[in-house]
Amino acid sequence: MIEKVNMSINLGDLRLKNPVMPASGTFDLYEDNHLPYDTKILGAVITKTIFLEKRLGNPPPRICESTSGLINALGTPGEGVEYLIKKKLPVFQKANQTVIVSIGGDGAKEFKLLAERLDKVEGIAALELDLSCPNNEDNIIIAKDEFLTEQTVAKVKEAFTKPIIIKLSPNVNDITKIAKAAQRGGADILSLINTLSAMAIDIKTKKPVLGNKIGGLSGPAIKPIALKMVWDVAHTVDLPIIGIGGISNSEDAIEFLLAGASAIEVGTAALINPSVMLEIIQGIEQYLVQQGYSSIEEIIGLAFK
Amino acid sequence: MIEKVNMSINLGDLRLKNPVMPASGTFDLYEDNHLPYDTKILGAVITKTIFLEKRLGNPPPRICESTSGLINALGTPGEGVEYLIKKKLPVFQKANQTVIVSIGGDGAKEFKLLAERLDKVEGIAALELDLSCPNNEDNIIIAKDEFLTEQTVAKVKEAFTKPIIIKLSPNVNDITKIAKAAQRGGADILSLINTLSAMAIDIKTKKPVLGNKIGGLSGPAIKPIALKMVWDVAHTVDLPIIGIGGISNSEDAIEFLLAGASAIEVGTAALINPSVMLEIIQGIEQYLVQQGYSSIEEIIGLAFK
Amino acid sequence: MYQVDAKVINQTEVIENHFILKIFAPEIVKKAIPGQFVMLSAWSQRDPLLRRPFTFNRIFCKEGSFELLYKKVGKGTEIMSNLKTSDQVSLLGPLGNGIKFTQNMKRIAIVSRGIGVAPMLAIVDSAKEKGIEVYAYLSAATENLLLRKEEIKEKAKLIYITTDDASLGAGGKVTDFLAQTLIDTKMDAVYTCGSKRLKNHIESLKETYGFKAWVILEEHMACGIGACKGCICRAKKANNHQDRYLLVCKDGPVFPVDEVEV
Amino acid sequence: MYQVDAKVINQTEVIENHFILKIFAPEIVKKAIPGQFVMLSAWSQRDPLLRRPFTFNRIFCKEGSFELLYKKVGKGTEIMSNLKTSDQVSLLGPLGNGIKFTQNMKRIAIVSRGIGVAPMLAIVDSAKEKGIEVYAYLSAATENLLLRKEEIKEKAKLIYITTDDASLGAGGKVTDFLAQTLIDTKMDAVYTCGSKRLKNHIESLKETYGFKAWVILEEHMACGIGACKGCICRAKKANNHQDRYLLVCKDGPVFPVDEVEV
Ligand SMILES: Cc1cc2nc3c(=O)[nH]c(=O)nc-3n(C[C@H](O)[C@H](O)[C@H](O)COP(=O)(O)OP(=O)(O)OC[C@H]3O[C@@H](n4cnc5c(N)ncnc54)[C@H](O)[C@@H]3O)c2cc1C
Ligand SMILES: Cc1cc2nc3c(=O)[nH]c(=O)nc-3n(C[C@H](O)[C@H](O)[C@H](O)COP(=O)(O)OP(=O)(O)OC[C@H]3O[C@@H](n4cnc5c(N)ncnc54)[C@H](O)[C@@H]3O)c2cc1C
Ligand SMILES: Cc1cc2nc3c(=O)[nH]c(=O)nc-3n(C[C@H](O)[C@H](O)[C@H](O)COP(=O)(O)O)c2cc1C
Ligand SMILES: Cc1cc2nc3c(=O)[nH]c(=O)nc-3n(C[C@H](O)[C@H](O)[C@H](O)COP(=O)(O)O)c2cc1C
Ligand code: FES
Ligand code: FES
Repeated sequence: MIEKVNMSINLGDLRLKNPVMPASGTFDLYEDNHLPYDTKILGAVITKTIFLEKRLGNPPPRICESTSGLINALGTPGEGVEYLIKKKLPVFQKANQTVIVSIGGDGAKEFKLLAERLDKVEGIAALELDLSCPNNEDNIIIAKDEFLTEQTVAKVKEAFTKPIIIKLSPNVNDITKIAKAAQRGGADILSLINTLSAMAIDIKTKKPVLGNKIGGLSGPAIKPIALKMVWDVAHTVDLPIIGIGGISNSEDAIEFLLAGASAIEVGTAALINPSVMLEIIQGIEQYLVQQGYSSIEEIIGLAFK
Repeated sequence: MIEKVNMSINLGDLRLKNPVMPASGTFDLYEDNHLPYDTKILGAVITKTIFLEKRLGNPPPRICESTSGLINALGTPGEGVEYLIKKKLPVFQKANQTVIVSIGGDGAKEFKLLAERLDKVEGIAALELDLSCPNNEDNIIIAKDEFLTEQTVAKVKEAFTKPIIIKLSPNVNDITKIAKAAQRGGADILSLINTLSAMAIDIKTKKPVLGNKIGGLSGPAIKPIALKMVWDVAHTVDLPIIGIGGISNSEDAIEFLLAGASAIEVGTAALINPSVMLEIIQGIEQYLVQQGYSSIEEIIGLAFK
Repeated sequence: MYQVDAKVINQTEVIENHFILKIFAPEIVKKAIPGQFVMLSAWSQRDPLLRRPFTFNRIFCKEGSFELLYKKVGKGTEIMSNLKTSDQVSLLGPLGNGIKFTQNMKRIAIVSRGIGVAPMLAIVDSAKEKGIEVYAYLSAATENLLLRKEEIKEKAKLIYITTDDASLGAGGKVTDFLAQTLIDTKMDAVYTCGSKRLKNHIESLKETYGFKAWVILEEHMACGIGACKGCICRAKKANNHQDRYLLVCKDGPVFPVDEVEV
Repeated sequence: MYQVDAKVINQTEVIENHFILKIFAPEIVKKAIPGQFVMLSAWSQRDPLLRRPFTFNRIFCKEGSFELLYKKVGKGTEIMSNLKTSDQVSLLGPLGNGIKFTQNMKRIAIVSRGIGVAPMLAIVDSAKEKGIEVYAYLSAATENLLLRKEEIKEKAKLIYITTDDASLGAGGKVTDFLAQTLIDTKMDAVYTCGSKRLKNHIESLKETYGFKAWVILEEHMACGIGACKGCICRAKKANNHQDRYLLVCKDGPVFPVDEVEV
């Protein structure tokens, strides 16, 4: 056993017992299937992005592997918010005391309606706004536009009393501009990055591999890109940051903390190794002890201090 | 031996005997060192991006490895254009009949001066404009701005009589907008992509690994991102495209051709396997034969036809 | 579901590019049901990145071991093909829904093509154990691709075989043989894997003879545990004519033939 | 420069995490000079991505083989440490500039610390061949880290050893022993590797005694052939006070001690 260090962290009003949580859309819970670890150890749990209404999602194939990466074109399928509230939330709330709900929508109005509905629901610690799902070819991507971002965040902020996390897209000129727009809109926390637009072509069929033709790249391949964006945003915007992108072990997680992230989300790596988040929590604790720190807060942003 | 297929391709007025060439900055020639293959077999050779004046480049470390990627922060070191003309060009011209010179500069004016100077030099088949080198933190990146791109391209076009290739940066909202700007400016050919902004942090020193702190990501990791951008540009702009990004074997190269590229450049993969371009040329030939095509042109853009 | 590092007992290349890999994993075996699968990784670096899914070809409860029967088709199976005795692999499993024999079942049929035989031997073994009669209908391109033929023959009441080149068996469609049998023999359940054509034939025979029929599906998988929603197949349109997708890893991989489109 | 797939003759772990890897590569060996290096890959997937650079520790011309002496420090050397006889590795080499003995050389010294001894044995071998006397000055943290001590002792006229824990030798600085020797013994050339401190001491001794002195440098490398411009070291400011960088792979890895800063 290793000595205890203080792993708890405050993202504004969102208090987490440790900085490690799953990334939206790469984590789900069912009554029957138990993961090979106790989900109570996680800093929080996050639902797949939910829309107001039921969504079918994209036709198969929805995923394909690239070199050290995963390309997905899910199209955010889902049963809609009412189903989430009735069926999924109870399972998530049983699994962890801190439940974050990820919401999506076409346009600010839909986001606001969702926020209003969820504001009435008990046991939601925060919302994460997926402004950046790059999978649906026709979807306008709010996260690429400063005005739309500010407007959407503002509308949600009016409607929802607890903290809101704004998830940023990497497919932009300058992510710090969008981050500032989110801050103007009233963002409490920023999370980045979502997937990078990507695709694969099957040289036998001579057609795109994915049913949706284009998708989003995640996994170890994108980690250096995500880290740079977290670094940039941490330098320019004074909001707590959740780092996301290719994090596959505690070393990766620590890089993001040193770059200025106060917490991290794990996506693709947890699809491959379901107990990776447990390993990351333990690895961070060990690192803090070895390096002689007594709390996680001490290392946040150290790389540019 | 395999049957002969027509591997030659015209990029506007730039005729290549095959579509495979090195990527700028990842290939160099010296009198003494001979590569493990005959560089005459290449479609063309390309110099490292040259500036008007001598440039020291960034302090070490300049490179570090990421998962299936390479992060570099070279800062485009070089001896300046006169040295290039006197010392390097002759070596390149001996190595291949088609020599492309990559030029860089801070602002349109410098680009124009370079173009004027090089227009007077014999035996340069085309210029590649590196508008996108993301390594120098302070550098304004022309390739991120439609106006600057159009203006710079126009100035070079006035000054240089042979074809000009505009190399695009992936670190943008919408690469097709920049591609159109380049076309308005008078681009003959587009090449994409350059590296993606990225970084790594050493968790022992708790500082960025690279001397320049931030760098650019290349290699297999970025291939799905590059392919998607080539696909997008091929759909929107009616100019020949040179596909670049993570191409490591003939299958990768063929994906780019199917996505709409008329030729490809190989960077990082050739650093690791110097003879990879020979393997790619042979692999494409075999593919064409197996698939019953008689010329490379037949497969360009097939994935969206 | 367990996540374990398991030791390779042995591996043999049965015919070119086709391997039987035997693995010792008692926890997983204790819960394993024919038709279920494991997500396997035999690589510690990130290329390849994802685990690979493989169905139980044979389950040895007493030994606490199981066998996979797989074909070398790419990166992952290439690496797997080099596995030697006492090498380690990482496993997630058992995953998905296996087959369920009901009390009153007396006779079942298995119908597979090529590598689609992979889940069938496990089904045959467990049917045999429960005293259920098995009729086996196997097809393949050539005789040597009729994998596990002997093991199945040994346990099956009857075995029908066809090869495209008629190198063995009568040639023609295995489902025609099944149709023959059905005229005078009642099947309680039919299981098929490995061919869209077979699945559809069996579906139409089901209309006529009203047996239970199941198909075992494959789809590209990132997680195998219902987390990524990547592994979908299209559900047969219900009366409300609404499009619906099912998760192969979670709702399957064993599906009633008339509930999914392939 | 050659690009070849070469077979591993054998590998031994000399002490914990330190390995001697013997490889058969006649083309490369034919051209190899002590101080030069190879870029090695023992992986066919893309993680790790880059080759790893290793200096010739020993060159066996007649056999057409060479040995590397390396320390396991990360991903690549981890994979290398599992290489077995007749496994294949991919090599680029010989690369860089090796050492050059001039006619009139009678006596040289090698001064290294820890794994920095790697290039030294090859230098000793070739000096011996040419009838040049070798004085060896080896330092390490502990005795067991004095790698290749025996082989060097066997060929050196004199060998001085220190360990930080004084478990062997007198402790103290090897360069002090060198200084001692220099008082009454003329060195034609001194070669050092593995320690910035050693390099600087030798540089100052050079001022006094005016021998030729060379340092063998390491820097992260992507290509090893002068293509990527990644592997730079800072050149000593010349009179014109201009900053200049040199490529370790192309201008080195052997540099005159007073031409580079470390
Ligand atoms: C539930 C299930 C059970 C399976 N059982 C077996 C079995 O017992 N024996 C057997 O030989 N094969 C089986 N397969 C198919 C097997 O998973 C693939 O052949 C294998 O993943 C190929 O990996 P690769 O890296 O060698 O090929 P690659 O083509 O390099 O794989 C690239 C990617 O595509 C995926 N992929 C490729 N082919 C398939 C496929 N047919 N189905 C699903 N994903 C695929 C891989 O998982 C990987 O993510 C099963 C598939 C599923 C879904
Ligand atoms: C010319 C030259 C000769 C060398 N000869 C030897 C030798 O004979 N014996 C020996 O033990 N080591 C030698 N090294 C160092 C050796 O190359 C590194 O220890 C090795 O690359 C580490 O790889 P890794 O994947 O195990 O470590 P990792 O840390 O996982 O490597 C990550 C990246 O950093 C690079 N890297 C890490 N350490 C070094 C280093 N010290 N120098 C250069 N690049 C490094 C790797 O090449 C890789 O690109 C030499 C280096 C150079 C430049
Ligand atoms: C299969 C899959 C589904 C995803 N679905 C969502 C989603 O519904 N909402 C969202 O905000 N992000 C979604 N993402 C993006 C991830 O949350 C995460 O931002 C991205 O994958 C980068 O992290 P990673 O490299 O750790 O996976 C999804 C990613 C994957 C791989
Ligand atoms: C070490 C290194 C140096 C580079 N230097 C240049 C350069 O000088 N000019 C330029 O336009 N691109 C430069 N690039 C970018 C490459 O030309 C190429 O666009 C990028 O690496 C993507 O291709 P790849 O994945 O095949 O390497 C450099 C890339 C690397 C890795
Ligand atoms: S494979 Fe992830 S949901 Fe089925
Ligand atoms: S390693 Fe590429 S130039 Fe030296």
